[in-house]
This record gives sequence, structure tokens and C-alpha cells, in this order.
Amino acid sequence: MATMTMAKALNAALADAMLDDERVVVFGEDVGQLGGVFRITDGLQARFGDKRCFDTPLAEAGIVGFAVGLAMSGLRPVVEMQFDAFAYPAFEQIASHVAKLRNRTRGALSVPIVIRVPYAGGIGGVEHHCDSSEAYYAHTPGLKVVTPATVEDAYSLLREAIEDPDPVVFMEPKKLYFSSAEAELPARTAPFGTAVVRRAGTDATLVAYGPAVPVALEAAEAAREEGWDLEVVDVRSIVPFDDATVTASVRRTGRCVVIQEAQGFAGVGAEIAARVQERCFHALHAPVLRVAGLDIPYPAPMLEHTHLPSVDRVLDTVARLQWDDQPDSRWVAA
Amino acid sequence: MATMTMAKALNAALADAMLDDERVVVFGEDVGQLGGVFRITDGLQARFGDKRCFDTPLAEAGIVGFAVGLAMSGLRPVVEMQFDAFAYPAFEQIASHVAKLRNRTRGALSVPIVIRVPYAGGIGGVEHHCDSSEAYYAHTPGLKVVTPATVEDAYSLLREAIEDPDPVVFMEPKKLYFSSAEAELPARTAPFGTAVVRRAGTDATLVAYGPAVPVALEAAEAAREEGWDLEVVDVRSIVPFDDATVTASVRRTGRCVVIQEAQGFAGVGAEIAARVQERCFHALHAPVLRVAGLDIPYPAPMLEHTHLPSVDRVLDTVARLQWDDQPDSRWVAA
Amino acid sequence: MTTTPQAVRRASPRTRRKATPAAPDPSAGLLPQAEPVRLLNPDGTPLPAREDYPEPPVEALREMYRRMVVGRRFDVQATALTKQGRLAVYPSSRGQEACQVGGVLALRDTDWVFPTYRESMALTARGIDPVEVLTLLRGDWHCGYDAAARHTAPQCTPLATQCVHAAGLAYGESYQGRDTVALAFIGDGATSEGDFHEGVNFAAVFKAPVVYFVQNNKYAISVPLSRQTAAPSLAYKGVGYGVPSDQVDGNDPVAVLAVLTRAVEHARSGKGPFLVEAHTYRMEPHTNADDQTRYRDAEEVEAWRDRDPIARLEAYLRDRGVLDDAAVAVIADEAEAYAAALRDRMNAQPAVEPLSLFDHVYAEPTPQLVEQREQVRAELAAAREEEGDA
Amino acid sequence: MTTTPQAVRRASPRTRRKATPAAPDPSAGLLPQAEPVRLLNPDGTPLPAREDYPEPPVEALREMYRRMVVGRRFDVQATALTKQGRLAVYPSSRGQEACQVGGVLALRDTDWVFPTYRESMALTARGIDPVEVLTLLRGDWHCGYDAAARHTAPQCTPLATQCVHAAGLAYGESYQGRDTVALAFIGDGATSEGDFHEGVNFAAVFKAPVVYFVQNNKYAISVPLSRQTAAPSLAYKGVGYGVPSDQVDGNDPVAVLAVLTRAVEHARSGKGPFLVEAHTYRMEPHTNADDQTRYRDAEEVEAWRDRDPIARLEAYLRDRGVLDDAAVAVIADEAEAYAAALRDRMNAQPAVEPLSLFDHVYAEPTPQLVEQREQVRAELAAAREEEGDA
Ligand SMILES: Cc1ncc(C[n+]2csc(CCOP(=O)(O)OP(=O)(O)O)c2C)c(N)n1
Ligand SMILES: Cc1ncc(C[n+]2csc(CCOP(=O)(O)OP(=O)(O)O)c2C)c(N)n1
Ligand SMILES: [Mg+2]
Ligand SMILES: [Mg+2]
Repeated sequence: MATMTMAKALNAALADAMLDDERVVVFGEDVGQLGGVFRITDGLQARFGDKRCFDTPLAEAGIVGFAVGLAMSGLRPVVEMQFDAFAYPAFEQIASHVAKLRNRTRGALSVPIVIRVPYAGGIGGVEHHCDSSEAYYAHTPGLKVVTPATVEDAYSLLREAIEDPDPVVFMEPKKLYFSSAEAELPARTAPFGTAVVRRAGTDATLVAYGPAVPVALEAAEAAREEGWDLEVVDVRSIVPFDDATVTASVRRTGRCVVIQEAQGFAGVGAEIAARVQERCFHALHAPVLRVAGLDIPYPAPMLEHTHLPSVDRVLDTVARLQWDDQPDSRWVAA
Repeated sequence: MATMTMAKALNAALADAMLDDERVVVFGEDVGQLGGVFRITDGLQARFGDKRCFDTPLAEAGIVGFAVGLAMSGLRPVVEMQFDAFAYPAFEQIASHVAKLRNRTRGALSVPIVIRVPYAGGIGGVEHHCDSSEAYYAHTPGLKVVTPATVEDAYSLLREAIEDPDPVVFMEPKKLYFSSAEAELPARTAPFGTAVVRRAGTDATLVAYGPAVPVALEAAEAAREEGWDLEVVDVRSIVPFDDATVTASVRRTGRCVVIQEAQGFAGVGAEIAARVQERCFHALHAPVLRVAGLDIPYPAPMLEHTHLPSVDRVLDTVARLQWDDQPDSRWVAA
Repeated sequence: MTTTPQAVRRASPRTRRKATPAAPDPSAGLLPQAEPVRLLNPDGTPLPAREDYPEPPVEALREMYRRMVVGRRFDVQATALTKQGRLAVYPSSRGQEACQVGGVLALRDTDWVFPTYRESMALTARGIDPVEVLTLLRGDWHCGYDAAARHTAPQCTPLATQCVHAAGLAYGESYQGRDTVALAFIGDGATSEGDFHEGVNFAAVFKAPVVYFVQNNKYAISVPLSRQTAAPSLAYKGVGYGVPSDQVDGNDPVAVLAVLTRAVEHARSGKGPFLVEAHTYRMEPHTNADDQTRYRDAEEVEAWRDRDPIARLEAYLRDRGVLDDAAVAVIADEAEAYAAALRDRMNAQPAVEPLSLFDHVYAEPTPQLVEQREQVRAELAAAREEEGDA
Repeated sequence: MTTTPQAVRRASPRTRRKATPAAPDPSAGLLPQAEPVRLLNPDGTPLPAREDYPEPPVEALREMYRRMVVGRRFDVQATALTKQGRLAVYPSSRGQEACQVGGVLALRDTDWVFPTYRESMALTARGIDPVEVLTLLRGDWHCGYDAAARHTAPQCTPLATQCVHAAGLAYGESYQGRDTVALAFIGDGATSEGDFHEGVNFAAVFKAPVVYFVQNNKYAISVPLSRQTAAPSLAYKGVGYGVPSDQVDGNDPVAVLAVLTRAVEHARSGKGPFLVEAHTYRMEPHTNADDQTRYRDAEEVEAWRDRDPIARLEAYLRDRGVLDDAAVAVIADEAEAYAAALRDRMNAQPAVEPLSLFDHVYAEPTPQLVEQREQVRAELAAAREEEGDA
């Protein structure tokens, strides 16, 4: 057991994967000598050489398309998009090739690549550096989309992503890079397709993923004062999604709030809310509520706290879970 | 009153807009002499000259970015993406500039452009020609997203899109291009932000948009035999969304099925289902159910009918609306 | 402003040196020749032999002729199949046979081809079953052939995206010690896409063994070349990446094979990518669905008949005495038989399995897909029952 | 195979003509000179005057010097503000003053500038309030200045995307009968992006009056130029678009202004875009947050001090007798005052209004945004109450 940051765990996962599998190559912008702007690839080039870990021309479609070609040749590329919004130039390569190549060729070709995307905000970053882009990928069949909220999950999910026969968009919550925890590496936590109950509770279920998980846990703590015992489920694996764990939890508690940092409209939280209300309808004492980022472009640093789902906003929402079993006045009015 | 196709109505909307407003310019791939592969720009170059309607180099990011610059100079560009999947190369320009420029500059610059996207399938098109990409745009704050399902709406919504001070992604359901109806032009139907009840009913509400609207109407007709009187709401305007009309309908009927052609996961239908269950919880006799495309890459022509929401699939889903007020056996088991 | 004085002081002593003498032209060896390479006149009479592009062996040219003839017959047949409703759509490459076949003949079977939707003839020339070539356009699946086994990527529709894949594949192969070359076909219009730029640049920076083969057929659907570029010719794009480039008469089969052969050698020898622009012309509309009368007139098309690549090569081979009426007839018969067999096989309705939609989205279907597959399975069963009742 | 014989027959008569005589070099006038244009030696001593790039008027050079000195002082101050936590981050362009100021001096106020995050000095040189220039990096909003009024696009972070906007803006202006020129700044690394390719190509095809000004400072954060291109130099990309191009010593202020002046004239005169590559160097890390020791050594940076653009111009102007100690001191004082005023104003915490988040997403907020604004309004009220109670 050692205390380490999520950044270090990710770095270790890459190093261990490169050690275990010669086919693994890591590339992108500034991942070589610099070790990435967040140092996730720190030391890899020195240790494995500049053929295993290298910098590319500054072009994201090029990076992803190059990875597709490398995968066709039998390699296992792990590419870094420097920031969330800077993966957008690669969108066509991701949506039309990475996601579809296996299906188009009936499995003759596959694309076992990992696209690492540092995403979301809370770090005082300027425009284009804090987008929550997971829904774009989750809505694209053929991609797997996972996002860690703990140090051990960061290691384990990344190892699994690299081993996965399918393309994985690996969403890394920037604000958690330097959060640290006790971790025993090489850790292997629950596999893809598994959500985990981070905190057991009886009164309501908070469903969250990535950067929203710590917020959910904090809110659950604070809720005790209000007399609510909240369960917190960490989704971890957006695609494939773990209906069983989420559904079981909500059936137990009878109430649910879905929390995401991304702008709410047509986001992953909408999908989760829609699934839960369908599967838990008769167990629900209140509608499934959502806490999400505002439906605005990510704000400038000094205003981001207004945008981000806060503990207060979560608690306000929990308070609207009709504990008196009375309809929500806001909607009765309408 | 004359019978005309949706394609003709769109063509008329472009022509009338160019006539009324000198600042309107139309460009893209093959929109000039050819009049577009679907002939939506047919005759515009001959009528307004090759400075008002012109072909560009074959580059979608270029087309959209060029439109941003033209808008900055005071023009009102209307651009055509030849097919849904071929707008993906422009994703960065759309998400990072078109959607954000007004906000970034506190309104000093705006982007009153229209991005026309022929989308969805049902036309026997090969891969990359039938994607339903509306959710990518609807999830991007700063964009408006509308989609017509009727001939008059095609004209009216396109005129309004061109007049709108904000960027509009105008989603044109390919399979309806050559559907025709009586239409009186210049028609002005309900404005952006308004959903319309296409068929009144008392037992359940079918919420649909674009290519799914005719399916919903057909299903509603067929449902009469089964003794169900279904209401059909055409969303029309995905962003901004009309909560009032949808909510009022579901409160009346107490049951709701949301229909979309796009793959279901994290799509617009999920957003609608999440909103409806939150706002209508106490009026619902059953969970809000969804009928969507399968979570797969759009299939080859000979298999597309299996993918597309069919009348039968809609009816099967309506049948699961717990008419006996018994829980859905599928989920009780789980 | 403390830095200035000291900077000046420091600057003085060291910088009295002369400006370095003018270097040799840095673009030397990267720019194409001003005129497209040509080894045959349009009538098939040979032009003087040249050092830089030695003429390919005559057997290769004879084989090229054979595949061009069969390819054209296939192409004509495919267009006919659209009229009979057997194909949803077909983009003909008639007129581009020299490029389609040359692009494949210059390669080994272990080399990789990155074709576009336009390359049906290249695929048949590569020996791929014509029915598998037409699967995409027939509509029973996307890619009909075994891309891995044939070292041939699925035909690429998102324009220019294959330019990047070719760079990656080629680099990956050489990284693993194999001397594979990748040849990426691309159209004139597609060179305007960002992915062309990024792909060629990646290949150049990583010295990947790729041949970028631009078939400049003058149109992108209806859009003429003048709307794609203001460059003297597309081959002038290479120097901007440090990639040697050349242009060739795309309707001169001998020149096309000669230039591509050298380009492939260049790539295989570890010198990095090579860019070839072939000036050619598609004799048919963009696809059977296209109305070319809207953007070009019959005379323009007519004029290109005089530059027919097959007639040109045939005349030359007859002249060389390696082809006679009998041989031409044999090849013509082969082509007829090829087309007849294709026609028959395409008349059979292909079997499609709806549940196969779930087989290759992922290596293993997700729980969500399993759920959806069960739903479809139930629907199909119900449908069968109804039919049963009926 | 009926077509071949007749095609041959048709071909024969008409195609006996000779191959056309070799045309003049099509790349003439499009390629850059083999060596960067230079009018001053690094020590400021003048090189022989040249026809193609006449030296700018000395008043312009003196003004250029002034803005470079003030710009550098601003830049140093901004870096200092990051240490005091007044700026989240700052990308310095120290060392690139000749390019930053030259790019702006070559333009009219009615021309448009498309800056990147690197161009803070260009913005101050354009007369934009330094506090407004720093709004983005201070974090109270995205773009701090009135982009429309200043004919200056917001600083662009998504690399190379501005290349396309510049083409559109410039074309739109000329379309509306205005003789506006657009100048787009772009870095060496960003030339690898597809949008560079698409932007320059659009400008070329539409003959848009744009100057693409590449500041090749040798690095993209930590990535050296050798990983961006294998081309002799970035200026060689122009010919591939039919765009005349040249390269200049980016630390020679006189040459930079001379070359940009001609490039702007070229664009304004309706000849279409012009591509300029300036060879320069950033003396500071990519941003204050960057650790440059990981990718370049001190000697490399040191060596560039000898090419300091300010010292170079100062030496030359003193030599020309248009600048003396007194004048230098006055300008230095002006720079100090400028920096002091900036420091003071940046010490005040800017007022931010949370509800303004909803003001500019759309011209009118959607019902969903109105709902969310009410929610935030309520939260703020509740928070104020709590504070009240506390
Ligand atoms: C990214 C993208 N945009 C648009 C299209 C639609 N499209 C298909 S073919 C074509 C023209 C391509 O012209 P060119 O590259 O010259 O190839 P050719 O068809 O002439 O062989 C277009 C615009 C596409 N397939 N992909
Ligand atoms: C599309 C995109 N990808 C990546 C980044 C992250 N990024 C910011 S600056 C930079 C390096 C740019 O180098 P260059 O173009 O040479 O400009 P310089 O910083 O040297 O002025 C990178 C990779 C970005 N801003 N946009
Ligand atoms: Mg073409
Ligand atoms: Mg640089």
C-alpha cells in the first residue's frame, strides 16, 4: 500500500502495459520528452525508447487515424488527446472509423486502441480546456467509454482498456489527476460494465461518474445532518452500462438523483434517468432528478463554480425528492 | 394550395430568403450547377448568380469555418453538409466556434449561420450516408437544432432558421425529401421552441421528431384497432425544447412513448424521457418508454428495416404501457 | 529595458560573420516535372525512352492490358446491374482503367491498398471476388471481402480519411520489420480535406512507406478542379511535406505503371512516401444516379475518348507484336465470361441475417445489445408466426 | 469489348500531334527564396538594400521599436502577474516581438487580425487595453476586448481553426466591396492541422485577401519542428495551394515589416493570399506552467539572445541617427509606466456576475436557460441569506 495520485496510477498503468505487451505504443502531442502536459506519460520515452512512446505532428485526426492504421498492422496504440475540446478535430476518425471498422469488416479488422481524453473542469482552465465530452462518445455505437473516479480504478480501467479488443475512449477527470489515495498496484478492480456502490445508503441513490463522484460522496456526508442516508453509485463504465447495480440500488432506496458535470441536455445523465425510471417505476417515490452542468459553454475560471454541480445543488435536489410524497410544486404549477 | 415535396419547399425557402435578404449566401459541395445531390439548392445559382450560391473546395471544416468568417463580415451563410456523417470533419468548427463565438465575445460577434444536414436513413443508403447525428448538436450549448416532419414546417422552419440571430443546425430527414403534401407558401407555422400535436388522442402520447413522426402517426392509426387512442406530438424544435406542450399532453394521457430513429443510448429521446418523467411523475400510469434505433452503426440497406423504429415496434412498446397497471414483467424479474 | 544594451554588447562580437552562402535549392527533387510523364502518345505510338522512368517489362504491360479489359467489362456490367435494380448505386471508373489497374499491379499481394468507393476496378484487378467487391453497393453488408486476408482496406467513403490510415499501417508494418508498402488512392476533390494534409504529413515525418496516388479526374461529382485548388497541379502539394512528387498522364498505362513502380520502390527502399498525381477522366457520371449534363457537356467527354487507355495500350502492344487479334479475342472472351458469371451470381438475392447486426459492433455484445438482440429475435419470431397464420 | 477497335480508329487520325513544348516552370513566383529574407545583420548593421523588399520608412521602424519595447515590458509584466496569482497562465512571446508588432503595423485599423493565445503583444501593439487583452488568462471572461470594434478576432486556442475564419472574413469583406485584409497568425506546430490546409486552400481558391503569417518559433510546446514537417521550410507549403510564399528572419524587424508590407499589398491588390514564414524563437517557456528544461537546453536559448530583435533594431536606428539615449530612455519610461498601470489595475479583483453566464449563449435565452437562471438566482439568494445569518 502506498499513497499515490491518479496521475501516477495512470502513468504506472501505461508503463506496466508497455512492459507486458510489446505491441503497446503510446503517442500524441508532447507525450515524449515532456511526459504530457499532465505528466501522465512521464518517463515512458526514457524507459521504453522513442519508438514506443513518441510525439507526433500536431493534428488530432492524424493521431487517431494513424492509430487506426497502426492497429491494422497489429499494434495496440494508446493515444493522448491533450484536452477534451482538442479531440474534436478527430471526431470523424473516431465516429466513422474507430467506432465502425470492426462492424464494417465483420470482424476482419478491429481497432483495439485507447483514446485518452483528459476531460471536465474544476481546474481553473480557460475555454476549450474543460469540456465534458463523454456523451458524444457514449452516443456512438462501437466505442466503449469508461471514466475512473478513484486511483485504483484509474490504474485498473486503463489496463483493461488497453487489453480490450475494442476501441475505448478513456475519459480522465482532470480535477482528480492530483487527488491521491492509498493504492496497491497492480490493482485490478471491477471490470468494464460494472458500476460500484461507493457508499451504502437507504434513503436515496446518487448515481454519478468521473468528476461528479467526489461531489456525490461529499453530498452524501453532508446529507446525514439533514437526516438522509444516501447511497452513492459510481458508474465507472458508461458503455457498457451496468443496469443491474444501478437498478438494484434504486429499487432499494426508491429515490434517485443522477449527477454529471457535463451540460445536461441529452447527456449521459439523461440516459441514466430514462433507464432508471423505466426499470424502477414501481419502486420510485419520486421522479428521477438530475444535477448537471448548466446548458452553456464552459465558463471562464472565475465563474466555473456556478456551473459545476455543487454539494449544495445536489442537496437542494435531494430535498425535492418528495419526501412528503407530495408532487413537486414547480411542475404542478405548470 | 399546391401539392409539393419537402425538397421543393426547402428549395423555395432558400430562394425566398435569398430574395428577401441580400446577405444570405448559400454554399457547400455540389450546391451550384448541380443543385445539390438532393436538388435542395436547384436553380439557386442560375437565379441568384454564382456569388450568392456557389461550390466550395471539398472540405467540411473549411465550409463551416468559412461560414463563420463570412458571418463575421456581416453575411448570413447557409451551408449544406452533403450527408450527416460528412459533417463530422466540421465538428470542431461547430462545437468550438459556431456554438461558442457569441458567448466568448459577450455578443460582440455572432454566428447567424444555418448548417443544413440531410440526416437519418430509410433510403437504402450505404454506410456513412444515414447517420442520425442530431444528439451531437443538441448536446452542444449555443446551437439551435430543429427538424421538420411536414412540408410546410420544412419551409417555415428553414426561413426562421435563416432569420435567427443564432446558429441553427437544420436537420433534414432524407426519407421525407420526396414526401409531398398540400402546402401554401410562403407558409409560416409555429415558431422555434414549439412542439405541435399532430394527432389528438386520450390514451397515450407518442413523442417523435423528424423521420419518426410519420411512423408515430401510422402507429397511432394502427393502434385504433387495438383500441388505443394515441396522441402524437411532433417536437420540431429540439433546441429550444417545448416542455409545455409535451408535458401537457402526457399529463392528459398519463402514458408516453418517445420515438427517435437515432441509436438510443444518450440520444435526444433519453432527454425527452427524463424530462417527461420528472415533470409528469404523478400523472404517469407507466414509465416513459422509448423506441429508438438499435445501438449499432447504421446497417447496410438490406438490413436497415430491422434497425429502424417500425410501427410494430412502436405498438409492441405501447402494449407495454402497463394498461393493467401491473409492473413490466421484464423488470420485475431482474 | 535592461536587456537591450547587454544584448547588444553580447551580440556585437559574435555576429560579425557573413551571411552563409546561398544553399542549393531546397526543393530540388521534391517538385514534379512541369509536364505529366508520358511514354506513349494517345494513339499508342511510343515516345522516346527515358532514364527516370524505364518502361515496365512487356509481360507486365500485357497483363495490365488483360486486367484493364476485364475491369472495364466488369465496370460496364456493374452499371447495368444498377439499371436492373441489383445494385443500389455504382460509381463507375471507366476511363480510369490505367490508374485502377496500375495502382494494383505496382504492388505485391502483401502490400496494402487503401481504396475509395471509386476503386471497384482496382479491387477486381487485385483478384478480389467481384461479388464481394459489390457487397457494399448491393447492400447486404458494408465491406464484402476479407480486408485482412487481402491486405486491402474496406473501400473508404469519408473522403481522404484513408490517407491517415495508410500512413499508420505503413509505419506500423515497417516498425515491425516488414517491408510492406501501402498505396492510398485518393481523388482530386478529396485532396482539399484536412485528412489528406494530415495523412501525407504523418507519412513524411515518420518516413512511412506510402504511395499517395491521386487520380485527378477533373471533377468532384460536379465540382471542377478549379474549385479545389489554385495550384499549378496537385503534385505541387508534395514539396510542402518534403515528399517527392510527380505527375503522370493517367491515361497512358505504360507511364502510369512506370511512375508507380518507381514510387513504390522509393517507398519500399525506406525513403518515405511518394506522391503521384495522375491526370485522367471519368467517362461516366459520378454514379449512375448522377446527372452529368448539369455540369459538363458531351463534347468534353467525347474529347477524352481519343485518350482511351485501353485502346492506347492495345495499339502499343500490337505494335510491339505481343498482342494480336487472337489474343485480343481471348481476353475479350474472358471478360465476357467474367461479366456473365457476375451477372448470374448477382441475380440471386443474397441471404441476410438480421441478428448478425449485433455480431460485430464489439468483440462481445454489451448487455444492452444482448437485450436489443432478444427484442429483435422476439419480433422476428412473432413475424414468422403471423406469416404462419396467414 | 466492342469499344476498343473503334476507339483506336477514332484515336488514330486526331492524335498524331506532337507533345506540347515544355511550359515555363509553373511554380515560378510561388516558391519562397531559399534563404530567409534579411535586411539587418544580427548586430543591426544593414545588409545591401534589395529590390523585392524595399526598406520601410524610418518613422515606421521607430514606431515599431517603440511598440516592441512596450510590448516586451508588457510581456515581462504579464509573466510576473502569473507568479502573483493574478493570471491563471500566460504564454509569453518574448523574443518574437518583431513578428508580434510587425504583424500589426503592416495593417490598417480596419483590417482584421486573427491572433492565437500567443499574440498578447500583437494585441497591445494594436492598441487594445492590456487588461482586456488579459481577461482570458485572468479568467473573468473569455474574450475581454470588443472583437467587432477592434476588427480583431478573439484569441484562438483551437489550433489553426482561425485560418479558415480569416479566409471567410476576408472573402466576405471583398464580396461586400471593402478592401479589408485579414492577417492570421499561426504557429509552426499548428500548420500540421487540417484546418491550416483547408483555410489556406479556401483563401487561394476564392482569392481572399489574407496574409497567413507563420511564426516558426521552432517548438510546439515541447515538440521540435522536425516532428511537424519534413519540408525544407514551412514556406514551401504555399505552392501546393498556388499561394506565393516567402520566408523571413523573424528576428529582423526591418525585414519582417518589409515582407509583411509586401504581403499585405499583394492581398489588398486582389491577388489573393500570401504566406509568410518567419524564423523566430520564443525565449520563455511555452507558458509559465511549462518546464522547458525537459526539451531544450539553456545554451540553445542563450544562442538566440544574440539575435534579439529589439537590440537589433535599436542598434540600427541609433546608427541611422533617429534614436539616441534620450529617446531610448523616454520609450523605456513609457514602457515602465505602461507596466505599472497594468500591475495596479490587475491588482483589483474583477467583478464577475454569475447570472451573466446566461446572457450570451443565445441572443435570447431558451426556456431551459431561463429555468436554470432562476435556479442559480435562487441559489445565490439563499447563499446571501446564509451569509446574512452568519
Ligand atoms: C468527408 C466527405 N465529404 C463529402 C462526401 C460526399 N462525396 C462523395 S464522393 C464526392 C466527390 C469526391 O471527388 P474526388 O475526390 O475527386 O473523387 P472522385 O469521385 O472524382 O473519384 C463527395 C463530395 C464524402 N464521401 N466524404
Ligand atoms: C486543436 C488543438 N490541439 C492541441 C492544442 C494544445 N496546444 C496549445 S498550444 C500547442 C502548441 C502549439 O504550437 P505552435 O503552433 O508552434 O504555436 P506556439 O505555441 O509555438 O506559438 C498545443 C499542442 C490546442 N490548443 N488546439
Ligand atoms: Mg475527382
Ligand atoms: Mg511554435
